[in-house]
Amino acid sequence: MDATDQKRLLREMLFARRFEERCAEAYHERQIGGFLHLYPGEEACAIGVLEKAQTGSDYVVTGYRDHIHAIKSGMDPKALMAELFGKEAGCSKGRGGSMHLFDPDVHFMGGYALVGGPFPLAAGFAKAIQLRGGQEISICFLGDGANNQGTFHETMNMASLWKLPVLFICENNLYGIGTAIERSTVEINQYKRVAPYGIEAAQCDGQDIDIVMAHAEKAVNYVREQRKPYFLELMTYRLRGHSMSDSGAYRSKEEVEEWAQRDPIGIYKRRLVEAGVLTEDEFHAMDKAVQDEIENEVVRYAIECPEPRVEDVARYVYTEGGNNHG
Amino acid sequence: MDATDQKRLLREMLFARRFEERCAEAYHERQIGGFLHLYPGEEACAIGVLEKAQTGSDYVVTGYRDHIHAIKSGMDPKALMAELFGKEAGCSKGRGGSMHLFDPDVHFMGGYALVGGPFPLAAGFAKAIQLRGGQEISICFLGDGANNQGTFHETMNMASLWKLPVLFICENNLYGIGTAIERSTVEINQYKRVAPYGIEAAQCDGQDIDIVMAHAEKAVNYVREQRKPYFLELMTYRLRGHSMSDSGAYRSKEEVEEWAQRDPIGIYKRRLVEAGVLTEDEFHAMDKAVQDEIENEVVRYAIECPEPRVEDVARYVYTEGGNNHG
Amino acid sequence: MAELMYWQGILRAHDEEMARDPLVFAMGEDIGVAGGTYKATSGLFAKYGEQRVIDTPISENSYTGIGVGAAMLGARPIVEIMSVNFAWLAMDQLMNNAAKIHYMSGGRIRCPFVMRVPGGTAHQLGAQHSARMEKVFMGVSGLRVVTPATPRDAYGLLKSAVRSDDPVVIIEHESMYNLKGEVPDDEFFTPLEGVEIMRPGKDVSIFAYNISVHWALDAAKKLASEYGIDAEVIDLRALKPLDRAGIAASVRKTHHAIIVEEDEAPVGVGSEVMAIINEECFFDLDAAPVRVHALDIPIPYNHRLEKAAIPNAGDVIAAVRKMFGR
Amino acid sequence: MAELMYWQGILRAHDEEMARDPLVFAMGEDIGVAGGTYKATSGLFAKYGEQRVIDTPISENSYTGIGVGAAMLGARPIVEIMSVNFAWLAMDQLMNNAAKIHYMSGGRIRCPFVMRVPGGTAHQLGAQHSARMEKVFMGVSGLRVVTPATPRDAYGLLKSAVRSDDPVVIIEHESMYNLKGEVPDDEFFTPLEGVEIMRPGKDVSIFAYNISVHWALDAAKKLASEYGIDAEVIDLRALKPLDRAGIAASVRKTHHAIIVEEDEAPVGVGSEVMAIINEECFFDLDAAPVRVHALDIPIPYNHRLEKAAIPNAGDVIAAVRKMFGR
Ligand SMILES: Cc1ncc(C[n+]2csc(CCOP(=O)(O)OP(=O)(O)O)c2C)c(N)n1
Ligand SMILES: Cc1ncc(C[n+]2csc(CCOP(=O)(O)OP(=O)(O)O)c2C)c(N)n1
Ligand SMILES: [Mg+2]
Ligand SMILES: [Mg+2]
Repeated sequence: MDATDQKRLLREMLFARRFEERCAEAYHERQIGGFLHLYPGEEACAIGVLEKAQTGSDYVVTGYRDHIHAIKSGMDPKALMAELFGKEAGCSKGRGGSMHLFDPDVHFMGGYALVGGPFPLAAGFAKAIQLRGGQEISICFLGDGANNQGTFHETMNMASLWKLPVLFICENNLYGIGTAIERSTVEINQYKRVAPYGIEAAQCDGQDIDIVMAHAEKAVNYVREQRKPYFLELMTYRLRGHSMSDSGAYRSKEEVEEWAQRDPIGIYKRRLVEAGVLTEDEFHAMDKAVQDEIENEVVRYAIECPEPRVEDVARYVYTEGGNNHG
Repeated sequence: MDATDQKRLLREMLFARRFEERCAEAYHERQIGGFLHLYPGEEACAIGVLEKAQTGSDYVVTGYRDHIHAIKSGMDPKALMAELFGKEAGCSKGRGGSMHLFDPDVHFMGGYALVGGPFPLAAGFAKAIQLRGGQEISICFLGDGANNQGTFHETMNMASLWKLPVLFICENNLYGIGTAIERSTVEINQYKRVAPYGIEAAQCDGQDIDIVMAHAEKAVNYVREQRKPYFLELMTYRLRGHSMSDSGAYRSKEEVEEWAQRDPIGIYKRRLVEAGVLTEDEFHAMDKAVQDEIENEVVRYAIECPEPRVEDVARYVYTEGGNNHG
Repeated sequence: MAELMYWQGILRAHDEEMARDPLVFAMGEDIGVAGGTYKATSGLFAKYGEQRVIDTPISENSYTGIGVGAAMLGARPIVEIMSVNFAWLAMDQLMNNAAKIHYMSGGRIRCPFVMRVPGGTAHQLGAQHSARMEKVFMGVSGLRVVTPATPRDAYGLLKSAVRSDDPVVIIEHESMYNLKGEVPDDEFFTPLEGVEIMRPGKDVSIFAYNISVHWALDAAKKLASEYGIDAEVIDLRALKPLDRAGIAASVRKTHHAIIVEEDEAPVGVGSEVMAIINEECFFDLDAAPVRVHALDIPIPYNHRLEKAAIPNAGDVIAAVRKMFGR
Repeated sequence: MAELMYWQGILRAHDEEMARDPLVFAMGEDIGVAGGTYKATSGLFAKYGEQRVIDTPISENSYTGIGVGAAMLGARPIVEIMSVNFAWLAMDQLMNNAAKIHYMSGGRIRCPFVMRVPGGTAHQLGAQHSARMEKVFMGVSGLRVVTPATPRDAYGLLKSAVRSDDPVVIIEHESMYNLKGEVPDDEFFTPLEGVEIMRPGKDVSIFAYNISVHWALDAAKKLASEYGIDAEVIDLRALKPLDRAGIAASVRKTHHAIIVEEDEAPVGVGSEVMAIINEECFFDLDAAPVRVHALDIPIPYNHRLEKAAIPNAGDVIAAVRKMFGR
């Protein structure tokens, strides 16, 4: 990976961070409604993994904490922010909201609000790929808590049995809302839970994007070549609350502080600075540029573009012509 | 175990066999309706395990193939046969049928028709025991196919996490209806599937009741003393079809024949004869006595006792006084 | 024009659609090697292979979700749930995903998903195998729900469902698979919307669907010959969306309405049709509309109680006679 | 008489019942350490400990089933499902087991199981978090379904539910937890059957439940002061079994009926109340009864579309004015 790519990656993580922070602001200003689940602290996961995928071609799906997965999959951040603002130009035409981003043009197949729901969907994408005979793979990002849902077990068995090309990425941030993983789950190492399904699995640090990319490359190649599932667990941490209404009372300041030291942006920036790829000043300039872009292009766009017409409220229940056969 | 007990056990298995065969007859004579799932070939499982439990005190639950579990739990075979005949004197007052036997007096908590449904119920019994602080345990018998249901995964995790005194018995008869286990399940050794839940597990021959009892004793003691779940897999085979409408086309004559050689009654009888506990003649006399008892006491009772009154059809939807508070 | 059985109509539709489009595939428990509990997929496994005729593990929610995911990529799954009672397990993927994806993606993702399921009370199958659940599917926005009463429509509705870009639930009936009827030899499609007048009449509109169409037709014959009442029998057939205009047109003609359903009454098809009549043509009514329906109880095993719980042609006749005072 | 918030009413009922009976226990996601998403269980974990106030993994179907199993042994679980949308995952255990066990055991096993669940459209939560599902619970025989509109009933219904030997589903509303109202200081029980007249009136009966009671009350005030129409507002409160006599009594008095529900119309509370009115007192009606309800669409994220989808007091007023031509 050359210096240009390294700087691009750093900028992507920074963009992700600033994007999410700006969302939080817009939420407090009541420009964004509903539930809002942000990604700060976990940027190296989605960005590192998808750096090694064929975005635009491979199919990506995740839960409600989905902004950064969508962007890295190729969604225009303007369409994303417009969605959060409930606008017609939003990626889901303002109908979806933060938890329901969609962009089939780049094969981003959605954010979903029910924990564990995307497991079978991801296997289903892989099933369609198998039937069509393509080289794409399906990639499913979900949290540690999701693995306690029955769909985890059922899907792992079928994905393995039917040799479906699906990569499961577990973003293990140690909590499901306010419940610590050891209070909900016997086996806290999630990658060990897929052994009975005959699925290859690994665990790695999710805060160091170089480590994530190394493991992701192996995982993606495995799935693409073997046409079989793979399970990769990334150990990570969310630095903010679960959603915007989190009290934070369930974890200690020390714990949060410790993980803040392992901020993926900090880790990668330090590495690039030490390697002479980037100066501190360049980093600050980059940060400023990112924030300007978000403010002047992304947020402005979201503010300015129009809302859906109320007359259209009942569009999209059925497809046009859903009853037109024969 | 002395000779008296050995002969009693043999008789119990023989009774189970003849009982089921008589059910099949009654089904063909249209005295029994609905779905009927019989147990021949698997007798050593329920009888061997429950021989080592405190029946009447421990709580037992299973699926739809439940006749023998009910009898060995202490249900009167007359009440069972009356149930199959749809009579008011049936264990479920004729409302349940073959798949829904209940006898709370002996802590037989039911047969259930949905595959995988009893897993959480069994854990729930254990939860109630835990709250009350008793020494009972909960015992759940289910098939191999049931383990692919999400409830398996969810329940194993919670049972282990919350230290619930529940013994899971997997009757692995290698098929779910007409689907061979290896066509539905990646890990065909079911006891290996509970490792990620931190549950102690073992597998053993389910055709030799001495082996079953040895393993069951260990398992029951473990659960009773440790107040934690245990998972025991019994390798068995059903000699008849899945239910009364099975074509049998999915398995070879040779396979069935091979397992017929390992008939649990045959194995145990030979052992007792060889040990001089029983003669062939005594065995035949026992068989005759069993058949007479079934015919003259059990079936006659079921035939003679009355049907429920049609006027009572809407009783038991709610309990009496279900709305009487305050 | 060939006479086919209901299951043969379903099978023919499968076969034609699978031959035409390699992305059409079937999934379900025991549908492949065994050919399906009711033969509706028999022979397809040999013809189309295991990638397109898939015997699933007992994992209803997740194989439904795999179907939904595959549909989102343009494949055309036909998922069979062996009995509607088991569909409770699959509701998450059906209701939270299949029904909502098109809408919440702002129309960007289509979900041409088909679920086939026998629903209804067969013969003494007991409370957990006798549910009628059409009202559950009809209640949720985004699905189409249809239910064939004849071999012709069993064929024609499945054909239309597979071609539709909307998610469609097809409710069959265990007691109808062996029903015979004429099915045109040329390919045809039954529309997914609209009622069908099965017998024109001028005195009273009898609305029915699925098996109750046959009760209504039987009743109409007798009402004409014995009581001189000319009943119009309407097969609702498409339960969601319901054909408000078709319902009203008949009532405007006859001024009398009876709705016959196998299900228990609360929040059911009968309630909805009555509400539509009240909204569309209240002042056309010469008598209060009447629902004929099951008792509001879990279905009992005993054959007499079961019969007492479920309506029949006699109940339809009685209701009409009462309405007309004859 | 203290003024409490809705959540405080629920909390008080929990606390009193748990203090009284050591077999009463609470389960759900984040209800323990975190005190519940809506604070309805706050403080209970510290007071009653982790065996009786249980933070569950994200495994809705199985912890529901564990509750059902515990109830079968006489424990009194109060299971919280965080949002009614997630209840689709738990329907198997609720509908196949909880609702049917008493009946299919011939009344031999009781199932004093309580499920609490917020149902309804809050603020921009999107299609997967905005369902109203009371019709689903009401449709199935064997359950009791109640829904409090006030802090008083939030307290009184939970008290009665815990004491009832029947399974009870309590439907709350995300937007009502902070609603204030008077709750008597002395212990009391709201009956699980029967309607409550919230405002007597003589011109029109407005039937409502849950949040729509407040729309109806607001509408009634304005109808009286601005249009001289004296509306009677009926809180249906107990949705299953519905109080047919109570509904009819009001219509016999006012000769006009409006039913207001937050849900989409098909096979809903409105349909059922209309059917009951048709059956009980059709000829007492001076006008066609009218349903006020949501659009039949998945709920959109955009705030204006969302508002357009859901009815409000203005819609009730408009419906009444239209009925009276004023
Ligand atoms: C089926 C379902 N149950 C419960 C919830 C409520 N809920 C939302 S997020 C969440 C925690 C999920 O934790 P995890 O999978 O670890 O993801 P994280 O939020 O930590 O990224 C829960 C319980 C839900 N959305 N869906
Ligand atoms: C939820 C559910 N899905 C499907 C079925 C249909 N079904 C009945 S028995 C059975 C096979 C179960 O196999 P297994 O658990 O191995 O038990 P066995 O019959 O072999 O004892 C199936 C699929 C069901 N009853 N319930
Ligand atoms: Mg997490
Ligand atoms: Mg089996």
